[in-house]
Amino acid sequence: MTVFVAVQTDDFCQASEYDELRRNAGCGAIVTFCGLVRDLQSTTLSGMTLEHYPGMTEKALKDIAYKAKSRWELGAVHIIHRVGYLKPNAQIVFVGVASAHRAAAFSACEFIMDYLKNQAPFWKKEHTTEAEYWVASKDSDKVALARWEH
Amino acid sequence: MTVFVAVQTDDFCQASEYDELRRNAGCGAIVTFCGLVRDLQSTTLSGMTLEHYPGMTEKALKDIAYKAKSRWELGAVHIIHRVGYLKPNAQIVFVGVASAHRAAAFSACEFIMDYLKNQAPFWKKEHTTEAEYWVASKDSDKVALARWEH
Amino acid sequence: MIKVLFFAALRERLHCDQYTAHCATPTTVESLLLHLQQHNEQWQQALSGTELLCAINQTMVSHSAEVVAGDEVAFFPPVTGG
Amino acid sequence: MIKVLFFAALRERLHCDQYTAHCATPTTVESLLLHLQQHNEQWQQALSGTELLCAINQTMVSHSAEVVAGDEVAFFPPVTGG
Repeated sequence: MTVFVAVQTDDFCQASEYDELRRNAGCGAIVTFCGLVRDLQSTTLSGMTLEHYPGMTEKALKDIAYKAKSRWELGAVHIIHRVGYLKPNAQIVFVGVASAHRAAAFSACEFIMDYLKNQAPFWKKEHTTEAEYWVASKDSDKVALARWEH
Repeated sequence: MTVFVAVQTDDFCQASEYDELRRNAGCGAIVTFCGLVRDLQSTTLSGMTLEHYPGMTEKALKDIAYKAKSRWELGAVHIIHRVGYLKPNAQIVFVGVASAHRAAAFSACEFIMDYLKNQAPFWKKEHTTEAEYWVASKDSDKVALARWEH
Repeated sequence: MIKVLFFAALRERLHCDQYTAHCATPTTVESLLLHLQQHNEQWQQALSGTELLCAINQTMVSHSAEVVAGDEVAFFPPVTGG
Repeated sequence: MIKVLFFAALRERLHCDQYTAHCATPTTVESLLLHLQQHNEQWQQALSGTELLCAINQTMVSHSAEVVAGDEVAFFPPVTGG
């Protein structure tokens, strides 16, 4: 299985990742997830800073990819996560999975996002016109992770 | 919610669909599925013909999109299905979902594919170097659909 | 008058895309199938499969559904798109 | 000698990115935390939260994990990436 992991300040190109994933022979199902910076709580979000633990983030993302590989038959997994300052509408994260089976591709992609949300050392600080604050972790992310632990 | 449905002989551009889905304000999660022509059973697949029931296919895909909308909070759903003669590695189907919530985007995208596989009037005929045959429906697709019926 | 459509493997077995049925209406999908089966032995066999799906006016229905004059009724094997 | 790293909200509360702890080894994450809490009252408070996560040499561990000399030990709040 091909595993590609990147942690970067630069934007990524969803189309290039998809084109790479398409090249995996025998994989007729490709599922992608993209997360974007959105203003959900206020109407004043001016941006977001993504802090991370350099070195550990890459390691954590690779671990998660191989954990998915051990559960499903996968041809390729790509994970890209951006760090640094991001404006509203910017892309934050890409997860793409290629598999011979649609159910495996869907499950693995969601599994990777659920693990990433709970175990990869990234932290978001939101900036509004009035203040800046660290985003609180969500119980719903813990619940999402717990579904896979059986 | 934006619903876009197309049944066409022409290829589609995954990147354009993704860019459209990104434009939905408030939707920070985008999940896409692409299905490709693959040679899974033999090594002699020369191509595939997708037959459909014109008129009903568009209607069925729209029905499925609105069914997903009634279950999850979604910003946009795009479904494109190709018909006619397709070569190995060609794109067959695209399903893209934009939502404020990652779990909703994943569930809705998989739900749409499971319904499409069971209820949209498309039929595949595979062409190998020796013969041509209609693809048999899979029990696993019925099982996948049954999961949602509660 | 009922417009009847056939698709995919069924269309090939019957050597027919479209057929106009002149049977008494209202009727049911089941009765319409029995009517069509009388056409010849090949139709009799091809149209008696348990896996045959049916749509009336482009909406999937069960074989007990009612068919009225002017309806478009389609028969086809289990779908395999996606 | 243990290299200790702090991230995100914890880093800001401690006004410290990185700290070199000179405590007896081998030790445990729990004991290391007690050692660090002695630094001052602010550290005492910030490092006694129950939600504090820990990684040794870039792998997540529980607070009962062993720490040996030369380890890189990181403390941070629950992660919020993705």
